[in-house]
Amino acid sequence: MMALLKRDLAIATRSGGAAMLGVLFFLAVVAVIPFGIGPDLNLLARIGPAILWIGALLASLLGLDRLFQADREDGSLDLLLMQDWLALVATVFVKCLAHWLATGLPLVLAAPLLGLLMNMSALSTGAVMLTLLAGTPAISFIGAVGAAIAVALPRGGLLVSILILPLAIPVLIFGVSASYAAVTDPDPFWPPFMILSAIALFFAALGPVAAAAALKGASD
Amino acid sequence: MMALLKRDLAIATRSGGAAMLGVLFFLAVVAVIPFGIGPDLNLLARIGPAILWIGALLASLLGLDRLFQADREDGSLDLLLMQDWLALVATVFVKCLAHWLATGLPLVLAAPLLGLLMNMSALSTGAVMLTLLAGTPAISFIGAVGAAIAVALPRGGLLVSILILPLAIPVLIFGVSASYAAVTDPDPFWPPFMILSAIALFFAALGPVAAAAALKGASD
Amino acid sequence: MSDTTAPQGWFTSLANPTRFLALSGRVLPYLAAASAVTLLIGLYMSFAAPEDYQQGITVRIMFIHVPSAWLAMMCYSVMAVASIGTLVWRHPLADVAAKSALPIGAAFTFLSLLTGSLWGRPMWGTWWVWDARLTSVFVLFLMYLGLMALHKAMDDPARAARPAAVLTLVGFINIPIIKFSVEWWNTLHQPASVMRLDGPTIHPTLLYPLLVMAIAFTLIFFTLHFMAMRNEILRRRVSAMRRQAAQSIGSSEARP
Amino acid sequence: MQATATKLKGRRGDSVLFEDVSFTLTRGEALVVTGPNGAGKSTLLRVLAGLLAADSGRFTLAGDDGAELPVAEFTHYLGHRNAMKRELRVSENLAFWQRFQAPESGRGLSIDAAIDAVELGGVAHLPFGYLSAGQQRRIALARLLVAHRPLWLLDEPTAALDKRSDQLFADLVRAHLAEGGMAIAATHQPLGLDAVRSLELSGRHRAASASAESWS
Amino acid sequence: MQATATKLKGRRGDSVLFEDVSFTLTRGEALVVTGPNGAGKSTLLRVLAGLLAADSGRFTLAGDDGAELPVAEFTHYLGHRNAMKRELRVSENLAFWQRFQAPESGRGLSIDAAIDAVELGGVAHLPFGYLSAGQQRRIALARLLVAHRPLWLLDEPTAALDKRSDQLFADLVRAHLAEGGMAIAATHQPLGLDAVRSLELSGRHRAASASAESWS
Ligand code: HEM
Ligand SMILES: Nc1ncnc2c1ncn2[C@@H]1O[C@H](COP(=O)(O)OP(=O)(O)OP(=O)(O)O)[C@@H](O)[C@H]1O
Ligand SMILES: Nc1ncnc2c1ncn2[C@@H]1O[C@H](COP(=O)(O)OP(=O)(O)OP(=O)(O)O)[C@@H](O)[C@H]1O
Ligand SMILES: [Mg+2]
Ligand SMILES: [Mg+2]
Repeated sequence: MMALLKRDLAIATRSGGAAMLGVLFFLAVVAVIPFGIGPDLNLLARIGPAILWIGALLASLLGLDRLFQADREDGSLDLLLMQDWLALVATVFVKCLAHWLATGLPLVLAAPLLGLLMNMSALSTGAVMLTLLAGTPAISFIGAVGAAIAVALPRGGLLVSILILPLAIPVLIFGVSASYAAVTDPDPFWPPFMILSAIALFFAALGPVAAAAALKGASD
Repeated sequence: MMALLKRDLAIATRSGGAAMLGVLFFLAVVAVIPFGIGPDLNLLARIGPAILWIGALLASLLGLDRLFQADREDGSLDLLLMQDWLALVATVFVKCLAHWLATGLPLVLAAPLLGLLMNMSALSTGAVMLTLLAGTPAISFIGAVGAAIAVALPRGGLLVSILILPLAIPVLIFGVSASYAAVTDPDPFWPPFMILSAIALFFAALGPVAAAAALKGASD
Repeated sequence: MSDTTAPQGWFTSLANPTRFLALSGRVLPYLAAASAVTLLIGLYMSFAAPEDYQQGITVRIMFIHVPSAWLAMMCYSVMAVASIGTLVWRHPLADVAAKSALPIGAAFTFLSLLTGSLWGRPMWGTWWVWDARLTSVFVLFLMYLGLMALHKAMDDPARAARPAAVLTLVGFINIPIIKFSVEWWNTLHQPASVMRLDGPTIHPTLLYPLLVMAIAFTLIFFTLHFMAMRNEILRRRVSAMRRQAAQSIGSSEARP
Repeated sequence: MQATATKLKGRRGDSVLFEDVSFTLTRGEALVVTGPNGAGKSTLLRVLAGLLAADSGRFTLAGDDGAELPVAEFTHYLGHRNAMKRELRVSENLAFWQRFQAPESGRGLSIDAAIDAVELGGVAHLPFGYLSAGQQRRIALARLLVAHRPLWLLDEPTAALDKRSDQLFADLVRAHLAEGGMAIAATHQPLGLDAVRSLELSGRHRAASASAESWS
Repeated sequence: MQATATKLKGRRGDSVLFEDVSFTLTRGEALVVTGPNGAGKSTLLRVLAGLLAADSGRFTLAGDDGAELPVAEFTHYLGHRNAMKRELRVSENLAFWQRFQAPESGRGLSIDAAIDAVELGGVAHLPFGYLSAGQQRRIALARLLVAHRPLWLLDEPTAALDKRSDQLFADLVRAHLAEGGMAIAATHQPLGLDAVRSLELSGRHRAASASAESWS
């Protein structure tokens, strides 16, 4: 399994930076919002966490469809599927992990910079980083289900996003509300953050199983 | 050339309807936003144009990498390249056109519905539609350059987006600012819109030539 | 590598496509007639009903809005049951049922969104708000369309069946959210006034036409669903026969 | 060790490609599957590998002590595609599959030895995408050597190979059989093996007729 | 009509694959390129098709009146891959290439006739992706028939074909030559053609040495 993680990371870094793309898109999203809002710094600071979260969610969608498709096209997927059930689930889990390390983690690391652009306070930025750290893995894990369903489709990109966006809504809701709770006083930060973490754990357990089932079913 | 247009459109509609997927994706993105921002209708109306533009940009990006890569993988690209220079440029132009007809145009047509959901005024919606109509072709044409450069790279998908995002950002910015200028009073609508149109025309002329050159160079 | 022969039994024989075609062919005319008659009665009663003292004539939108909202949810439930059939019994008819219910459900959902929106304009002063009920119905609509896109994207119906069933079941969580959103969250939308444990709180002059319309919509749903299932079965048969014919020509001519 | 297929039936869409395919293979034996284009050779191999569900029938692998073994873990499948990443070096590709497919059992050649065995010494550090069609196929064959598995399922293994490599391939399979392995290959070309069993698929397909069969 | 290669030199990375490749082909003649894996056969064909630039040397096509013709427009190239869309029907695929590759010249078979010529009558309305590997290759051959072009460049044309189809292929090429066409094929298997010229690439590569050569 470590071998798989190493291979996927090597491919991601070798051929043109998945990480960089996510961050760039993230930047682009965050950069155009001020055009809509106008230069009202207070408002920007207020909606900052929400924008960061939406940007991160959308940025994670890029390239998600290739998660299994690349392996299918060169025939690797067949060999990955020739494993018993538990090993297959573990394989999917590791692939999700590699995907998150290559695309999700850079988003988390880029968040402070964007927080600066949005005029957010240090506390608020920290809260967003923490929630992104807990929430983006969940997106990778749900994404795996969509990617597995669409593995056979040549133009899966959009379909994957459509299928998983509704499922990602709870992650978004609790991620944003935890970020807000950290800065607005009466609301406590931990309850929504715990729920977010619980959702992430839930998807980390469920996603690989569902994706493995879908992959088994799609083999032809 | 008509044959090529017909073929590309047939593929787009046949395999899971790229058009319908684009619109659906657009809907999904818009549906997700209120979960992040909160259901504040005024705020939604204010950031509406920006969201619509971001959604349209993302919808065009997802799947753009396949513009030439699908042809390369099945060997069609070799045959398309066996033409003289002018015919090749025309071929690329037609492929961009087919891409825009299949993915960009439906987005423009869906914009009013989404404007309604975002509580945007009729004027604002109309402005977004007009700017999208001028701006989305530009994205297809720039995209072609990125897609051509990345055609030889196995994981071109992400790279395409990285290459074209910086080029697409001016389109995004002028599109969004023209949309806002239409509704906020002191700012005039036409200057940014004219710049947007000029960018679109420029890319329509330059894109196919650059993409054809890149394709010739990448052949191996 | 396991034995995947379908369990033989009364259930299997009942759900046999050929038998289904025969049976539904006999039932359909009656069903269609019944839906037409109920719909006419319902429409008559709706227009005969008195205007609401608060809402005026717009209250009549209710007679379309509420039944279509109910049907939108019921249709998804039918699909969820059919999906269990696909996953557990692997019966082809279950997949046919789920797939052919999709566009009908999407249509009812759209109707309920549309009428709700038309009603919201005079009542709330806006076409659309992002409250919990409206948003969850919108998500339902998106899920219908997403599933339709999934079916359309897979050229082979057999390959779409299982992923679509998994997805349908995952999305079923949305149905209780729609139903109870008005109680769990503070929304603009009406709380339930008909389907409540303590009995309906709505005035009978409005209640009876509503119920008749609901019955009419249900009958219409089943009529359409049966027709769509028959079409889907026939469509699959035609494509099967064409492919079959092609392959036999291809291989027999090539190898005398 | 013994591989047994009992009354396998395979279907694509609505046509039954083969029915009643039964055979038994023991250590040192090879089976060659032949038949015209579209007969269902590739489909049969995928069914044997467990990548497609058989419509009915079973394929099992039994150890020397008679205990049933999981097919997927004792089988190498080599399909039309090579299962190698174009952007990784040849050695990285092979190292990955070695670690992935044979985590602990020490058997199997080292990467360099396997590359030498397919007579491509020197390409180890090239990205896989730089190799010619035949060289790529030979590296794909080298994968079977780096991790030892007793049963080889080979789909047109010699496609794109030159004559010398055909010979090389035959030698590799012979060595594998001599060591007590088994092989099942689908092919249109004589593989240069002697004393192999053969299975011919006719290419005449039957429509799946019984109604329940039709769209499951 | 005459095809002439003069002192072609082809390079991949830093090794020179072939040098001084010269030949002349006239109507009715065929050339078979052979050589071990990695010798540069595919590279040579791509150079001839104009898909890769030759390092030096020229390949030209002259009409019957001696005027030079654009190679790309008078040549069919059939590579390893089939240039067909999996999601389109066989007939749509062929119709597209017919319109694209032979816009006005009336020559070339109709779609149905071409499909019949490769003995796959009846598959016209199936999506291309449904066909087996060999059937797909035969449809790719049918493309050469729907639009008439005098020179055929074929890279391992019989890969994945069964024996009967090999024969069929030989007949098609023979008919093309008899009509005054020309063909250049790279292959490992005997093509069943008689009286063809042949060109053997040795597979011994020279490092590109002169400094100017190294990174141009
Ligand atoms: C697009 C906007 C709307 C949507 C998506 C929507 C959705 C729904 C749904 C799903 C139900 C069924 C609830 C259940 O069975 O518990 C329902 C019922 C109902 N809706 Fe709407 N609605 C919308 C707008 C409106 C408006 C504007 C009104 C009137 C002010 C309204 C009045 C009602 C009433 C009276 C019921 C019946 C509640 C009951 O008796 O259970 N709706 N709506
Ligand atoms: N993914 C698929 N979906 C539907 N039908 C398929 C699929 N793949 C193959 N078929 C059909 O199944 C039949 C057998 O295909 P298969 O690939 O097993 O043949 P084969 O014996 O390997 O032929 P070849 O020698 O050409 O490789 C063919 O008629 C083909 O049309
Ligand atoms: N895209 C490429 N980039 C760099 N080098 C390449 C590329 N393609 C092929 N080569 C190298 O060029 C040489 C010749 O390859 P080519 O594909 O022409 O051989 P071939 O004679 O067709 O062999 P085969 O019989 O295996 O198809 C090989 O050594 C290969 O490593
Ligand atoms: Mg095959
Ligand atoms: Mg070659």
